Amino acid sequence: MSQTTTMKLLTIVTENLLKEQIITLLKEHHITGFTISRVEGEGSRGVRASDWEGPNLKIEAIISPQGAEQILERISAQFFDNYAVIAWLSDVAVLRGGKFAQPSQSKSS
Amino acid sequence: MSQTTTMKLLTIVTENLLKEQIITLLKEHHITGFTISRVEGEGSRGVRASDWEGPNLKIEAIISPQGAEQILERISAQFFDNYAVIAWLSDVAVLRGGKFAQPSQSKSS
Amino acid sequence: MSQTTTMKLLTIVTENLLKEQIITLLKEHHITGFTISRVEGEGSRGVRASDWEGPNLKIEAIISPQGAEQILERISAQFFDNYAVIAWLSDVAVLRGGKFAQPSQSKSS
Amino acid sequence: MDLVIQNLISPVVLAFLLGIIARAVRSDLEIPSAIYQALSIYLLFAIGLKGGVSLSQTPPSELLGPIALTLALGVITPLSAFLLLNKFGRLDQVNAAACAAHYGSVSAVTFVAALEAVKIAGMPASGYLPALVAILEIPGIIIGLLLARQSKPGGLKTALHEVITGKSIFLMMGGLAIGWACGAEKIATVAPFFIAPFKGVLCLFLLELGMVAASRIRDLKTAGWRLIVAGCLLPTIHGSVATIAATMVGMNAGGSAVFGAMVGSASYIAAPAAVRIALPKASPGIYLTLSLGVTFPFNLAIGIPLFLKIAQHFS
Amino acid sequence: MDLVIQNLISPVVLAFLLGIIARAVRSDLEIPSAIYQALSIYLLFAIGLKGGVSLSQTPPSELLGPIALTLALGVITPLSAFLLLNKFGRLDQVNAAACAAHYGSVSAVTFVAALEAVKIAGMPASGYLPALVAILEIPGIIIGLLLARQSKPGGLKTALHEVITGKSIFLMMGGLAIGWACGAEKIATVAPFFIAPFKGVLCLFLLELGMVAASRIRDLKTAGWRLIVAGCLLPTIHGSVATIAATMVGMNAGGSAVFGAMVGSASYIAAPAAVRIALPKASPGIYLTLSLGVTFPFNLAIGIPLFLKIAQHFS
Amino acid sequence: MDLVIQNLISPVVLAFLLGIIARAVRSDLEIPSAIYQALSIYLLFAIGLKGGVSLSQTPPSELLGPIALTLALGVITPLSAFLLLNKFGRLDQVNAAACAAHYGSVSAVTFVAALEAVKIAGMPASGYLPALVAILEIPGIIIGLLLARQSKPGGLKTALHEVITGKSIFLMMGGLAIGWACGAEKIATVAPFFIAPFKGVLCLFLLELGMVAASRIRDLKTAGWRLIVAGCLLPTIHGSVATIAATMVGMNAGGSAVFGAMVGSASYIAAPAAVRIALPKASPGIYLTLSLGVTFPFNLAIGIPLFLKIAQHFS
Ligand SMILES: Nc1ncnc2c1ncn2[C@@H]1O[C@H](COP(=O)(O)O)[C@@H](O)[C@H]1O
Ligand SMILES: Nc1ncnc2c1ncn2[C@@H]1O[C@H](COP(=O)(O)O)[C@@H](O)[C@H]1O
Ligand SMILES: Nc1ncnc2c1ncn2[C@@H]1O[C@H](COP(=O)(O)O)[C@@H](O)[C@H]1O
Ligand code: NA
Ligand code: NA
Ligand code: NA
Repeated sequence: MSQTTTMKLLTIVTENLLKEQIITLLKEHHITGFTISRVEGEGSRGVRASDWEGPNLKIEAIISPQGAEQILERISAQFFDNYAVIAWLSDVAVLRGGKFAQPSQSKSS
Repeated sequence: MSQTTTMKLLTIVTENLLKEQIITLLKEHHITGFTISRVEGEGSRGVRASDWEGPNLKIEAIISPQGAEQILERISAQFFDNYAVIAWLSDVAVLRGGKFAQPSQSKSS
Repeated sequence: MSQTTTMKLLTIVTENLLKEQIITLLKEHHITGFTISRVEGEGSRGVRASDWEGPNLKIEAIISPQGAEQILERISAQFFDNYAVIAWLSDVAVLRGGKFAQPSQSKSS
Repeated sequence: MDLVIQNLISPVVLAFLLGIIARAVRSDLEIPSAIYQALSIYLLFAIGLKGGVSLSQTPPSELLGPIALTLALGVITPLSAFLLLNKFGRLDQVNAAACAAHYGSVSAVTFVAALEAVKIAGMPASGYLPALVAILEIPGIIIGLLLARQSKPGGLKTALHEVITGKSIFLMMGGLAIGWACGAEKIATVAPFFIAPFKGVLCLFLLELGMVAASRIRDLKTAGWRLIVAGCLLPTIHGSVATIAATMVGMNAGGSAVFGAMVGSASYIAAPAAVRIALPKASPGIYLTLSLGVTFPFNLAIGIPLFLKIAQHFS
Repeated sequence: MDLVIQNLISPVVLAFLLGIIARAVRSDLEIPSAIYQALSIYLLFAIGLKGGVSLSQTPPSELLGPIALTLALGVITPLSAFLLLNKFGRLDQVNAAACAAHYGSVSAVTFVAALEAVKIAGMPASGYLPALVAILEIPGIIIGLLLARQSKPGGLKTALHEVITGKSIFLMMGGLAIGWACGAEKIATVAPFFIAPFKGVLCLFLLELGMVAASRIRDLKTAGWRLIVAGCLLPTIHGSVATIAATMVGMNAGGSAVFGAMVGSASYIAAPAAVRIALPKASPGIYLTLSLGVTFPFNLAIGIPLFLKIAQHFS
Repeated sequence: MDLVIQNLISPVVLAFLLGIIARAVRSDLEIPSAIYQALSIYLLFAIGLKGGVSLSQTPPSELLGPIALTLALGVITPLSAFLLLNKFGRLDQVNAAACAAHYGSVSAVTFVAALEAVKIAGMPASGYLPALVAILEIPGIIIGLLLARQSKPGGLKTALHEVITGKSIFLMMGGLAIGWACGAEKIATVAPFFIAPFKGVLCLFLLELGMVAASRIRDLKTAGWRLIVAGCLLPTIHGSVATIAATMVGMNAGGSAVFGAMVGSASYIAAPAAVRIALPKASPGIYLTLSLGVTFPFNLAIGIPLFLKIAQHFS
């Protein structure tokens, strides 16, 4: 009965400031959802805007393997040079992979 | 000397409300531990109970590969239809894999 | 154009108390950065120092595959026996893998 | 009308408005989740404490009428809400029942805002009302869940446990018990923390609530006009009936108006959690939008001054 | 007996009880970790501030006796605790030493509860006592670690650094220094935040502490009766001796009782962190259960009124 | 000199120092991020509220001069800061512009510290000053961004939106509006939360700010002496000029000194966010170190008493 599908998990660590912009970018690629954690971090670039801006964010999204590298590249092109942002992809297995392939297919509310 | 074992990392993102139920389910499968982060999220299903219920939770557990898909299926069967829950599996390498294979084998306190 | 490199994601879950020691250890291995989340957890060893010490930490670092298992072993040797610490490795794909390979190569501030 | 405006131009109501504006202009303001929870814990516990002290000063005989009335309305209001929402609002059974649980229960913040309003109007309410809030929370939710007639096996029991041990009721009852056991003199030692700053804390809380309500208000489009009308009718009917009934069991004018606001209000703290557990198929997009996006602002702006007028008239 | 009950029916003690009940009925109440830390920071800093102001008003000569006594007891109490726990309690050397560090140190909350109790009993303590708390924190922990005689190489030094720069001592000492430097008049500008609401904040803190203690109390079964008895004996002995000694170096009755509660208490904030660093092999399941699950409630309920009685008798 | 020391020995300044020491001795003290944000929200909103109440009591005619002066200085100070930092400080255009935006804007905490200082010196400032803070925040940032002349397409507009809807300005303006609409009497109901404990909350905030500043101060080495000198010259020049000008448009001595501190200060809350958005290539390591690591402590220790002296002389 086990019918897992392989999907990609996209993880982005970014300064709080870019939250809206990155979510907008993700939505342009029709992701079906995302999960955000508040994190702290240290990187090669040192400090961020200010504490008042809040800590870093880690944004995770399960996405279909097709578009994955493309999203990664857009994030890289758009943000890597000027902002404290890193991103990576990994393989994950989910049940009912269909849920993550197309946008908003199962609005139940 | 490097003797890593491959295990599964089970990640569950769920509304706060289900915390106890999911932990109970995991314990029935004899997991040896878990780690919980407080996260926010957006998914296909829209809103959750209320802010007062607190944000979403991300529950991570290193589990042995054998039972992994079975746990995933139980979570799916029990919660996916009615609640804001998603879950996925990925491969991880740990040292001393034995620690994660059986329940409570090394109580030291 | 997609030129992702495979790196290792090292994840360490530890009691708050060890924060400085583990970061020091990681820096000795020339990691280029890390991301910390505050988490709660339950494991085989039961309780930690006290709530006042704060919750557990999850430290994530993208590192080059070469040194990866060695770091894992050092953490294991140094902390596993006496402290509430677990760690694992997984494969991730990043763009511009070079960024993570050597220490502090691009100080821009 | 002057009363309405007097009621609206208050730090608490304007803070709620400011929260709505924050979302409307897409400000990046946000109250951290831990702070929101701390504010809620503070408010519920403080309401309880204050009520407990008053309770310790109230002769039990004076409470019989109000308690009986509270229980009666706790049974009636979810039924009327169910009927209205099902027939007029065209909600299916599960969603109508879910909303009924909310309208049968109480919004603690509406309650506190009403307390303020009657105080400003120079007609202070009797002190035992917070005890009634706690009493009113529970039957409404139970009736609501029963109306759904299809909660999961064991769902009602779990939900009941959830309501009673749920942090909202638990904190309010706990505060009530402590306030009652300690009495006015001993509670005075914690008054500079729990009593004096109460309204200021409420202000911050409403700032956040405004932001939450804003996203609910945005959902109104999908709710449809029938539900919006129902969300205004229900507090008007429930609140007016309750106010009049309260004057009859002998509450003073201020107390009757607050009682009306209580009964007219819809819970958005205790009920949603219980409903989510017992009726997972009901849509939070409906019951939260109604209670927080329609009925709560309606009561703040129109309900409370209306109940005050009615109370003055019937006392 | 009446004194015991008087002492127990207070917002602070009942809040602790409410926390225990919350866990017992499996309520979903939880104080977010960030809030718990904020409450601790507030309390420790405020205790320091208040102490610093009193210190600035106390002639140094008056302090010599109390300070000498504090240092002496800071050395003696971990030794007696070690002996009792090792011989009677049957703990191995490491665990007995870990507990000894806790009993040599102070529980700030017990200290504050005692301050309250003597104030209610109409026998206010002298103001310099918080300074003694800070002094007592350190030797106890050092002796405890030395007793283990097997802390990791450099463990003692790291642990000492941890204790002194650790946030508990750091905040209390920092508050003390600021209070002392500013004096009563300037501190009055921050009094509406740090002094007046103090007891209310303590109430919330004890609510959380009750929840934490509840899980400790559940661990009592595994602890065994010997340890439970030891956890009651130690505060009784240490506290009684300290109270009597305090009356002898000239403290007033209230101050002596508070001093007894201080010495009789076991740390659960500063000591656990230091012990965890220096003696990782010691089990938190033992030392936290003893200090938070046994000795803290024991002192709240029985210790403090007992020391008050003794102090009244010997003054 | 005595004035300087009087100004420095205050709970607020010493708390800042304590924060710096905490980092210097590597204490594990940390204020949770959620608490830091809550403190900021509280302070900004409370400043606004207080200002709004005063505004409601000030005849508009009295405001014309101060507002005109504020706008003028809001345009001039970023220009002078740019020139000094670019020519003397040898910063490139982008970084000089980024810093200019900070020096053109205001540090709310410096403002509040100055309010305190003049009150202690017995020369209270007029109440409408918080309104000027809000007015001064915006032009400085705009000019700064224009000076960079290379912000991203749409960068200025996004940044402007960010500044105006950004939580700092939004909260202060929101508080201002609520305070103004409610007036003194209604705000009195929330005063025990927003007014009385204000200075104590500020104390905690500065503890955290001290810890943040400490890491900035460590970065001073890399900043170079030219920048450090500039970070002291700018507040001295801006502040002195503003103080004198303020006495000329008729502000009282206390108000003029506070106005000087305002204009002399550099923002580290509103400006960094806007600059980060519009000028991502500018280095936070420079603008934050200057504003928080140099100019803020400089103003606390030297600037404020200096402006007070000047104000006394010219009034
Ligand atoms: N090697 C790494 N592993 C994990 N997280 C990292 C790593 N490098 C940077 N980060 C995170 O990404 C943020 C921005 O990094 P940077 O742009 O290099 O300053 C940091 O604050 C960290 O949270
Ligand atoms: N594609 C996704 N990637 C990551 N997290 C998701 C995704 N979809 C949903 N989530 C998380 O799961 C929760 C419930 O999702 P849903 O049941 O689809 O509303 C959301 O609040 C998110 O935190
Ligand atoms: N199997 C597991 N999966 C995920 N996290 C774990 C697991 N076991 C332990 N942990 C985490 O590691 C911490 C220490 O575990 P332990 O040393 O086993 O008590 C726990 O508090 C958990 O946060
Ligand atoms: Na109701
Ligand atoms: Na002790
Ligand atoms: Na300025």
